[in-house]
Amino acid sequence: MEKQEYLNLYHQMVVIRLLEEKVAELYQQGKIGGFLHLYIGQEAVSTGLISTRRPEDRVITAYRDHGVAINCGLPAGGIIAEMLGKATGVSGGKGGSMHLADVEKNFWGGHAIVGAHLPLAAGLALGDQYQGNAAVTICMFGDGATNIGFFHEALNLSKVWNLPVLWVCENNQYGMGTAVERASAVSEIRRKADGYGMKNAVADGMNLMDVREVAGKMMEEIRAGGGPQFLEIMTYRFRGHSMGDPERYRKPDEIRKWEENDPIGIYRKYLVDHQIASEDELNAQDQSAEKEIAEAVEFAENSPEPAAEELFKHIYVEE
Amino acid sequence: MEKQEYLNLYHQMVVIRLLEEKVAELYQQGKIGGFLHLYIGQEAVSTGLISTRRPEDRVITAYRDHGVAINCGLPAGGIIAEMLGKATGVSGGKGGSMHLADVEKNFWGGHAIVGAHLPLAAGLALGDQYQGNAAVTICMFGDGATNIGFFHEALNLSKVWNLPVLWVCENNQYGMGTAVERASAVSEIRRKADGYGMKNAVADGMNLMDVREVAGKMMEEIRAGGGPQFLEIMTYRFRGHSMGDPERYRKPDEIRKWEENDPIGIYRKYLVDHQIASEDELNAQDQSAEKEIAEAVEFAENSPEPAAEELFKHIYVEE
Amino acid sequence: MARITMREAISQALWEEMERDERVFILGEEVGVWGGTYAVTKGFYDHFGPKRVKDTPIAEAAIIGAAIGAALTGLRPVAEMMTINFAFVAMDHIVNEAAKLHYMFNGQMRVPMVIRAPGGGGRQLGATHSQTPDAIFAHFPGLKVVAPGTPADAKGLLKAAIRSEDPVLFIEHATLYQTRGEVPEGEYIVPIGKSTVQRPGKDVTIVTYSKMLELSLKAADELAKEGIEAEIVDLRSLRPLDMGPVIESFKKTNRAVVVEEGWPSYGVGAEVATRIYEQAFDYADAPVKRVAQKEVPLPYNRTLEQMALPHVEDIVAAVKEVL
Amino acid sequence: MARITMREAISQALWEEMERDERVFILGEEVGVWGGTYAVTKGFYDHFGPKRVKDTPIAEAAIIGAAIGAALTGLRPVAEMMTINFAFVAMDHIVNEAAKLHYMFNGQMRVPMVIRAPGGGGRQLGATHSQTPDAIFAHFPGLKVVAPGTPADAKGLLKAAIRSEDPVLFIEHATLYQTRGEVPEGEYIVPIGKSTVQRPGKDVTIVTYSKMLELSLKAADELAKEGIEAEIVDLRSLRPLDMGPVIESFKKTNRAVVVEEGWPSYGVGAEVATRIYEQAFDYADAPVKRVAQKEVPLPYNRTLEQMALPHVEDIVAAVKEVL
Ligand SMILES: Cc1ncc(C[n+]2csc(CCOP(=O)(O)OP(=O)(O)O)c2C)c(N)n1
Ligand SMILES: Cc1ncc(C[n+]2csc(CCOP(=O)(O)OP(=O)(O)O)c2C)c(N)n1
Ligand SMILES: [Mg+2]
Ligand SMILES: [Mg+2]
Repeated sequence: MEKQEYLNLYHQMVVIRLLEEKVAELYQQGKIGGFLHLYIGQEAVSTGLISTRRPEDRVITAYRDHGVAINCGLPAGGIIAEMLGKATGVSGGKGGSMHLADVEKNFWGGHAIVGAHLPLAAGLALGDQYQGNAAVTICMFGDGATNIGFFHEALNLSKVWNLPVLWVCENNQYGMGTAVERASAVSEIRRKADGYGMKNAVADGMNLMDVREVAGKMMEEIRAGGGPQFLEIMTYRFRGHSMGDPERYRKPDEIRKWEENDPIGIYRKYLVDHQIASEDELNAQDQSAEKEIAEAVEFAENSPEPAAEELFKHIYVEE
Repeated sequence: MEKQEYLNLYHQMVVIRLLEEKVAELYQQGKIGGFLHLYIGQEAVSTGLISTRRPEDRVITAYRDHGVAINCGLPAGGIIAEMLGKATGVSGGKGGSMHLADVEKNFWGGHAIVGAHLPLAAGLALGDQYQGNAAVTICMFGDGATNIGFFHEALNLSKVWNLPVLWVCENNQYGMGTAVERASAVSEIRRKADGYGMKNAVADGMNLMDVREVAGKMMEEIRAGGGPQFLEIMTYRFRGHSMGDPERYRKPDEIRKWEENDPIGIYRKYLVDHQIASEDELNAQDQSAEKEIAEAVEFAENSPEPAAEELFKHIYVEE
Repeated sequence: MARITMREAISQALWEEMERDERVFILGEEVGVWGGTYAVTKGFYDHFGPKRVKDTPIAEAAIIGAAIGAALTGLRPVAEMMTINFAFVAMDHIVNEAAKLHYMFNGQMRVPMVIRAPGGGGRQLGATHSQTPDAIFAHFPGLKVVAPGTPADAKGLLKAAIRSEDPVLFIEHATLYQTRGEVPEGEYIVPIGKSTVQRPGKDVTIVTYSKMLELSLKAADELAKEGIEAEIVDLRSLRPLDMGPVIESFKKTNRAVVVEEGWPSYGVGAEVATRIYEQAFDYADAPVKRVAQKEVPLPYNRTLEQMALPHVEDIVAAVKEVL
Repeated sequence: MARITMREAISQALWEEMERDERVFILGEEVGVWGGTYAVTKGFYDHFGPKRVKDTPIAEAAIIGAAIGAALTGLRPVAEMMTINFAFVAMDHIVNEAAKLHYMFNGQMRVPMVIRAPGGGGRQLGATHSQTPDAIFAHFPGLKVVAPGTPADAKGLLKAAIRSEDPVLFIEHATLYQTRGEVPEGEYIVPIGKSTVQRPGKDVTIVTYSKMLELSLKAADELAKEGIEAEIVDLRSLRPLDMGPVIESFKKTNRAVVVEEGWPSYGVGAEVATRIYEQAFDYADAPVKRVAQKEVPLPYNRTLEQMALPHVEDIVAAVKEVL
């Protein structure tokens, strides 16, 4: 990696963190409605993962999608505008926080029905296979999603058809308030890949470099035609499942322990320790990220609401 | 096993075989409608398996249910009457071939939606666990059914809740016209149990004694509270998927090879070789089975159709 | 009688039934430790314990399927779909298994279970999470579909549902949980399948249910200011559908508006309107009018979403049209 | 014009579209090696090969989900549900994904796919396998729902569906596959969302679709013998629902019967009847009559099953009632 790339990844993580803190505020102010699922604590997962993709590789994820959107190159302004329901939002204000997408950037959306996007991911990969595109589909989902039937059907199909998909489970230890072992027959989620004879691996989701390394290797093998693989990334969400989570299911101690492994801090330390970047350079990144978010918020807040006619647009392509 | 029990199991297999041949005939004559899935070739599977159950153990299966019904003690007359749609049918003529049941005998039915009865089986077992009954639920399904989401959700749930279920896959090599390896990521179906950290085993479905032994041990462990287990039973259906199968997907040679391993012949030979029963005794069983089926057909054919009012009965318990 | 919220009324019914009958238990996503996504089962886990308050994996088909199986053994499961939108994931088990086993096996099997499912729009949850697809479940014989509009009915109907020998889909409206009303304490049963007049009137019949009852009552207040007396019939249950009070009212008013939150096409209004004509054609002085959601997937944007949902003014306007 | 069966017509449309457009491919259970459960895709696997004729595992949600994903990449999948009854297993993907992605992502995503699904009763397949739940799919905006009643329409509508940029549920009736009719060769498109008069008449309007068209035509023959001229409008598509020809006819006849095979409650008849009154109230000389299935899960027994299904005599009787 070039130095600039290292810095970019740092920048992305900081942007995600700041964006999440900002939208939490906007939610408290009542400017954002619906559900809001923050990515704080999980920044290194998608940042490391998506750093391994080429533009032709597709990305699809669940409703916890803000960070993924940033990593796929969607502008913070369009993302925040979407949460504010503005016409300039990446989904025109129709989708909201859970439904960010930009198909030009090959980001095929956040999806709100748990696990339902996994069969879609198999289909995206099938589309590439059918058309002879050397592209990989990266499909991200939570630990909780691995218990629903969609997961099983999609993984099985991908293996039977040798589809170019990287299945990525973000194991943040809980599906809402349910700890992995209370919902899943196996607590090492990657064991599920065994049932499909699928190659699998685990990465430390608090460590961007580890995610990047493990995922990068898998992406190459898949791109070379090796078929689907399964990656479990261990991580933790520092905040509640969504805004308003009563958090009766985990102890403050546990959260505190994980917060000590802040993925941004770890990566920052890595950059400094390996003399890839200086504290000053990183502070400059922090500042530019802050500026970016401030501008994004301003852009979003000043954007217009969608026009009333929009209500009836896009129900069908052909009316 | 007592000698009489050995003979009973032989008798059951012959009854199943003769019943299937007979109902195939009745189907050709247009007396049976709908779908008809024969069990010929698979007799040793359910006969061996269900020989290990106690009366309090529940059995539930898919639409290929005639043999299972016989093994659960349903009378051939009531089974054939059901296929003829008669009032004396085990389901009053409302269910047909795919929906035989007798809850008094703890046979919870044939079920026609592939895999949909697996979550029901988890529920049956949950019922026993909740009520403190030391009973095991035996849930049978095909190889093809292991690819649907219901399978995944049910197995996972059974493991998470430590439910007393024996999951039994009758691997007859095909789901309709689709060979296992064309539909399933793993061809050893029992590998799927690994994804749930579930104890599993395989049995030779053409060999009643093997099925009985393997299943018997598992049943005991489950009854003792060891949680769910998974049993794959290798078998083959000698006939088409259902009546009218064009059979474009398998070669006559393959069928012939399997037919040489006729489960009834193998068990008969075992009984004779081990001097458990003489040829004469077994011939007597054949004859009594023939008589039983002849009488069953007569009973069924002479039974009345359901009364017209039946159409509106049992939509709800409380109208 | 205490004045409590819909949430409290539902919670109370559940609690009392669990105290009354050991066979009643709850299963669903986050019903236990979390206390229910909408806090309906808050405190249940601590009181009744994990045996009777079962947190499940995210696996809607297994939740409903396991509830069916448990019901077959004589238990009385109350399964929760976190929202009715997720009931599609369990659609086969709801309409093909729960609704059919009793019939298909000639009465041998019974499925005494309840599926609780909160639904409804208006909270900016987006297209997949905001639906009111009540009518599609009511299409299937074998299933009972209940949707209360008041705290008292919620309590009484939920108790009836839990005691019913048949599978009942019990639809709650997430934006009604805070609504307050008088609710009888203790034993209080509202039989399933009985519509009721929630406000008497003589000029027009408003037929509605669930959340739209609240709006219809407000509309009636508005109309009363102009001297228009609307009679409001609350269906309370979509299957069985009790047309008795509707027809009685219509024969008096000769005009009707049906108000539902879901999409009109193939919805509740169509069924009610058709039955009104079937049963009281000669009494119709004007076409029955439907008030319903615009035929769009609900958008996230608040203004657009509100444009798509029915409002009090829409009901008032519809009434004026039929007069 | 050749006189071919419905099966041949559907097969032809598929074949021609696959020849015309490389992006069109088929996936489903037994569509390949087996040749299609109802032999609709017989010969396709040999001709087009496994890339374009894909046998799938038994996994309905994955079939529809993968088709959606492939459609997003610009392909034009034709997914087969072996029967519409199994579409419940994929319900979420049909109504929550296929039907909503275009809207929810503000037009960025397109889902040009077809779901072929044979349905209907009358073959003693029992309660879970014999349904005609067409109306519940038509409830959802974002989905198009088509159900042809003639071989020509089957061909023309299937071609239109495959070329459509929107997701289309294409409902076939399994007992119509042998029905013959004149079908134009080669390029023949019937636009989606246009009802049509299948038989002119002046005394009564019969509104119907799919298999019930066949029965309605027979009923009209019967009625003609008694001098009653029924006009038959075939809806052909349930969403969009084109009421134009229905209303035009009704304004002439002032009487209507709606004939559907499914259950009446919350069904097609209710929607059509309600719209008739909404759009032509003053023309109604009698209540619109519904002919439909009895409200029971279909039993296996042949006599009982037939009792539950609508027949020509029921249509004749209904017409006489409205006259
Ligand atoms: C089919 C379905 N069931 C339930 C829900 C409600 N729900 C939303 S998120 C969630 C938890 C998912 O947990 P996990 O997959 O671990 O993802 P995480 O939130 O931890 O990122 C649940 C139960 C849903 N959206 N869809
Ligand atoms: C959900 C669903 N999809 C499809 C079908 C149609 N179908 C009936 S049996 C069958 C094959 C099942 O194969 P397998 O599970 O191996 O059982 P076998 O018939 O070999 O005993 C299929 C596809 C169905 N009944 N239900
Ligand atoms: Mg999680
Ligand atoms: Mg099989």
